[in-house]
Amino acid sequence: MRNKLITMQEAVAKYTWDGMTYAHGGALPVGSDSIAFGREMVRQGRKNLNLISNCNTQQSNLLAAVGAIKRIEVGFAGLEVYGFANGLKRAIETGQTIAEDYSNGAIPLRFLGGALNWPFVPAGGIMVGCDQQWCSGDNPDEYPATNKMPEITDPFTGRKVAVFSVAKPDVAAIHVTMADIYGNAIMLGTEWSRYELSRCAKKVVLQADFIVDTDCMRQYPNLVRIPGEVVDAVVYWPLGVWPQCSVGVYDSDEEHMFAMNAAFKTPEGTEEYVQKYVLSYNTREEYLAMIGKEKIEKITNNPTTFLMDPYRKWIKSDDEIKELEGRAE
Amino acid sequence: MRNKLITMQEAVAKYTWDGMTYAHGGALPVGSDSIAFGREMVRQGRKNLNLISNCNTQQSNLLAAVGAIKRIEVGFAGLEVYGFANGLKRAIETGQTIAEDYSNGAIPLRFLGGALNWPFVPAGGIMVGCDQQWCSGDNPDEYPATNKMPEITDPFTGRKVAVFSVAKPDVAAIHVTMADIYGNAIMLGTEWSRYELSRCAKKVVLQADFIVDTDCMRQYPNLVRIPGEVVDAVVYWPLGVWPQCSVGVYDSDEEHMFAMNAAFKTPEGTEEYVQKYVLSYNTREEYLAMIGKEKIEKITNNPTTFLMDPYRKWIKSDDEIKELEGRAE
Amino acid sequence: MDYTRQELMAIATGRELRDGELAIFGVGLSMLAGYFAQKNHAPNLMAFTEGGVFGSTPVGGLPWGIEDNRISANATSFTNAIDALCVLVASGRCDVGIIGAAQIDKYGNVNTTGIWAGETPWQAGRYVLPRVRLNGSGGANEIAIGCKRYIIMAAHEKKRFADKVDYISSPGYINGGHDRQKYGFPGGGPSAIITTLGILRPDPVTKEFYLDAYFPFSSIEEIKDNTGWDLKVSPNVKVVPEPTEQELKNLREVDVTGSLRKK
Amino acid sequence: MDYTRQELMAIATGRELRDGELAIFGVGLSMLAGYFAQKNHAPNLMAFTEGGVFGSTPVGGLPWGIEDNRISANATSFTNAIDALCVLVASGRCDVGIIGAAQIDKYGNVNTTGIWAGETPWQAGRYVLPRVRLNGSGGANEIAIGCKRYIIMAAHEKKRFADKVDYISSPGYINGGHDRQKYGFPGGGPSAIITTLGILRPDPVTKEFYLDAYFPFSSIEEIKDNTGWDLKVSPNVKVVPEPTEQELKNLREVDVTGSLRKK
Repeated sequence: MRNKLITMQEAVAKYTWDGMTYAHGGALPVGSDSIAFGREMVRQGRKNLNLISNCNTQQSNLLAAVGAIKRIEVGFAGLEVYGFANGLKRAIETGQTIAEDYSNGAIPLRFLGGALNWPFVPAGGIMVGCDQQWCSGDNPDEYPATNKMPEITDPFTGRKVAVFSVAKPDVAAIHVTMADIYGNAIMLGTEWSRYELSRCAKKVVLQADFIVDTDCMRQYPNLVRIPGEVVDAVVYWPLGVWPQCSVGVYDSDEEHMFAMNAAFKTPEGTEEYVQKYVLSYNTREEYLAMIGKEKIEKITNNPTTFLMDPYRKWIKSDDEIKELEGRAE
Repeated sequence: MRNKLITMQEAVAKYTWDGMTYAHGGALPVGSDSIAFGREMVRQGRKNLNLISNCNTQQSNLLAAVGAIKRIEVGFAGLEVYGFANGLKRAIETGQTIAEDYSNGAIPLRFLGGALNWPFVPAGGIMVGCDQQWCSGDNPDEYPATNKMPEITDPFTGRKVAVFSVAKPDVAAIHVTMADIYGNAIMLGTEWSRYELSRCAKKVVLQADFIVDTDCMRQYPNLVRIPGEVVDAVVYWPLGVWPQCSVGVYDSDEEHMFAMNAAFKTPEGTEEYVQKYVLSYNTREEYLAMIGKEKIEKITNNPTTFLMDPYRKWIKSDDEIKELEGRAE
Repeated sequence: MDYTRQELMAIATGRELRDGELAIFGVGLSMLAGYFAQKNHAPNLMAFTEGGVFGSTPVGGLPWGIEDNRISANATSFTNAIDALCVLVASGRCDVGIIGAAQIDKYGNVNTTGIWAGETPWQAGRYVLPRVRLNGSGGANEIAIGCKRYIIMAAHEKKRFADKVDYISSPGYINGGHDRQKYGFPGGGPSAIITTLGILRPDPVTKEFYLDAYFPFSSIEEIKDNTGWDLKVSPNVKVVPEPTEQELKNLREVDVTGSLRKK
Repeated sequence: MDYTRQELMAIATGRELRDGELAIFGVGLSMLAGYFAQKNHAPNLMAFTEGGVFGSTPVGGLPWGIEDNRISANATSFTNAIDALCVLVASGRCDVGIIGAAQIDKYGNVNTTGIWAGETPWQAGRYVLPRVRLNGSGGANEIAIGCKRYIIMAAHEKKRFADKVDYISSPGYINGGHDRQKYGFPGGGPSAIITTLGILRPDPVTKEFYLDAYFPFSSIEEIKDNTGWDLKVSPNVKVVPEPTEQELKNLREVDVTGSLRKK
């Protein structure tokens, strides 16, 4: 298998484009997501995105805040206990972003259906009889909407049942805790829908907290839920989920979570945030300096760090990684 | 959560009955399967079983050889490089067992559909246009059969697509490498369809090579693909997959694989096998003595044993297990 | 005794949960209520989150989300969203769930998607933009269609308790009666709405929610005044028992950061 | 040179695989052929089994099954059957697969389910019991419908090469022509049948298999005599090149136990 380790800049340049259907993963609103990848998309000025978010995170909140999202399919648009996602909320309320609402179970089922190359996926009752079935952002003039969740007849019982369309994003950027240079990856914490996403997307880019030796995968093959066989590129970006948390590695930065979201209330606040926290760094070192040593110490000292212990011996150093990045095939 | 550790005798007495729909799991024909559980079913004289086998193993081969299977839904009926499964082959050829053929992908999809409580599961082209679609063991007079894989119209494209019925066995007996007393379980090696099976069966019994402390699960929660929440009982039975292999623990007993299968060619051979290898032991100690010390040394010394290394410190001793078995809630 | 409305709401919700049940909690208040029950009277409650975090209890206070480190530190299993929401919940397998609501109606239908200024989609016959966009259903829809029963927690305010919600994000009894059967939902529907003022329960036949009990510091009148439909009152209406000392102690041990103590 | 028919069959099959492809092998002969290719000329072939065993190579000889310890000792990932067979193969994503056949017909349809004495189901119009019950399709059906192309390996005997198979377990081109499109299969169908005597390939239009090449020790006549239909012969029919020393060395390093050397 080939070495797929490339830089963040290269990955975003190669695997994203204006108007694409992009999906991020993504463990619920405040957990593991490829947020650094989203920052780089803003740096490279991507726009007109058709986004698939199982849940909103600070990534989609940022992309919406800067006006890069034309349309979003989403299961949950908030930030849990942190409140509404102001960037996304504003984009939807102003009509800049068309929202097509699904539930948190519906989106991963649609990923699963895409992964299986099915023509549709049974809803199993999800969203049935609700405005989520009847309101379509794509077809606002039709109420109740008939094509968002069309009904078919179950051939075994004759009963009517609703189905979903399947999802096949152009590219998924998925956060994982550890990856090797071939794209074999281990997630700690809930997978959420990252397994399904890694199989339904046409191209898959991993954003990893750590690059590990493949020996780690050979010791723990059952943990490798995303094998390199389905991965196109691997990016190393430490603390790449910040200000959200990566189970086993770092905690949420509560202060920045609130500040970031507060900034997105207005275009001005967003512009200021982007200047300060998106355009202000070029390298991983500068990114970490931006977060700050004290903050990093605080969030990396958390009650889940023991979960990383079995794997530490295989972690590659920054110097090794730099060399490997230069030798991607 | 309650202590679910009970003896093999209790588990089979409580969770199996004549005429039931039973599913075993099950990593392909010669890998991890709850074979000791099947031996105990023979010991307790179960019959008229409606079996769901993603693949035949020596368990279904044994149950078929003794005439306990009335009907089988199966994806692969052989023993891979060991050849035809003589017990099952004989039972089907004589008409004692009705075979309803599926493919190896179709059975786990039907488990998944059962787990999701769907009315049907899309076939995605599997078995379409083949005699597996058109020949139904349940409905032999109808050719081509119309109800095994009925066709519906995809509402998004108008194309005809075939679907499967879903599977919801009464009980699944599933082999796992490690379980705690609450039923949290870790599998090493391919899951095959054990994840789906653990979610679609009405009752789930685990057969484990090792009982481990729950601390093991808290260190490796991402490995616990079967949480205790879906498990009804846990049985400790060392070398319980013998003569097949359990990845990380023991290899196949090639000699016994051939001898066992040869015995099943005839009712007489089967009777002799049952006397010698099914009815001849009562305790785990007697079972291990039957396999023999030399053989055990040979099969436990294999190239996968390093896969168990991270977990050994949590393994409970036989004495601890005996005490815990007496305290099941 | 010194406790807040939110604390009694959480305790009253926790009292609805029974030992040994399989339960799913949403984030925030509902999670505190659930883990309070586990700590207080239901030690064998099997709790999981919609992310498939099993066997854990919060560490260091109210989790910021249902997958953050405070809830991931001592889990026995991590699976995924389809496993938790679809296989265990939407399938009809989970005993009980707890969800929140921004707006709720007399049949227990929940709106967490948007508040419309003028005409709602069902009034306008088209999907106009909401004045206030809310979060969407998240996993509450799966809980609402699939759990054998579920409990809704909401602040009791007139604008939230509507005759008919602007948008059904998660179904209660839709238009009442046997409507759930019509849609084939495997779950039984909402068994209680627990508010900052009291407890509402569904009529067994019509499925319209009536007042079953009010909090010691509340009254039937206050509740009727804060409800947007003509709320029926049970002939056997009760006062919800005050929290015991033990209950308060257990709740506050779960609510380490005191998020419910802010009145 | 000293080699067996089975060895040349394995080598000829391996030659069909290209570096960098995503490939799935069945058990036995097809697995040896696949891993031979990886060792010989396709080091970046990404191989997995239908159990979802990724990144491994056999240790200690031919695995007894596609999940046994000989193939599980050095895997980089273990997933599951749905992942391997449905998500990666039946979906149309996998480049190439290799399957075996007990019986095969001129359109490349494969029977691994049963041999009938008298009337087959399609002749009788009912599903009568077979005289000899075989193993069923296993994962070969998924490979047949989904792989971009696949290769069939079979011992070249008249009873196995039938005008029409008794039972289609895994589809080739069904009745030829555009039949696969009619059924909507995502995969392209069988690209070659590699036998103990030579190589058959499908006509681009009719999809009937013709003789493309024969082994050095075989002949067109021997092959026609051992084929149950009137086998067409390519005007450019070739002789399959003998195994090179390197190929034989690599094959035998995969086939540690020498299972293919038994003539």
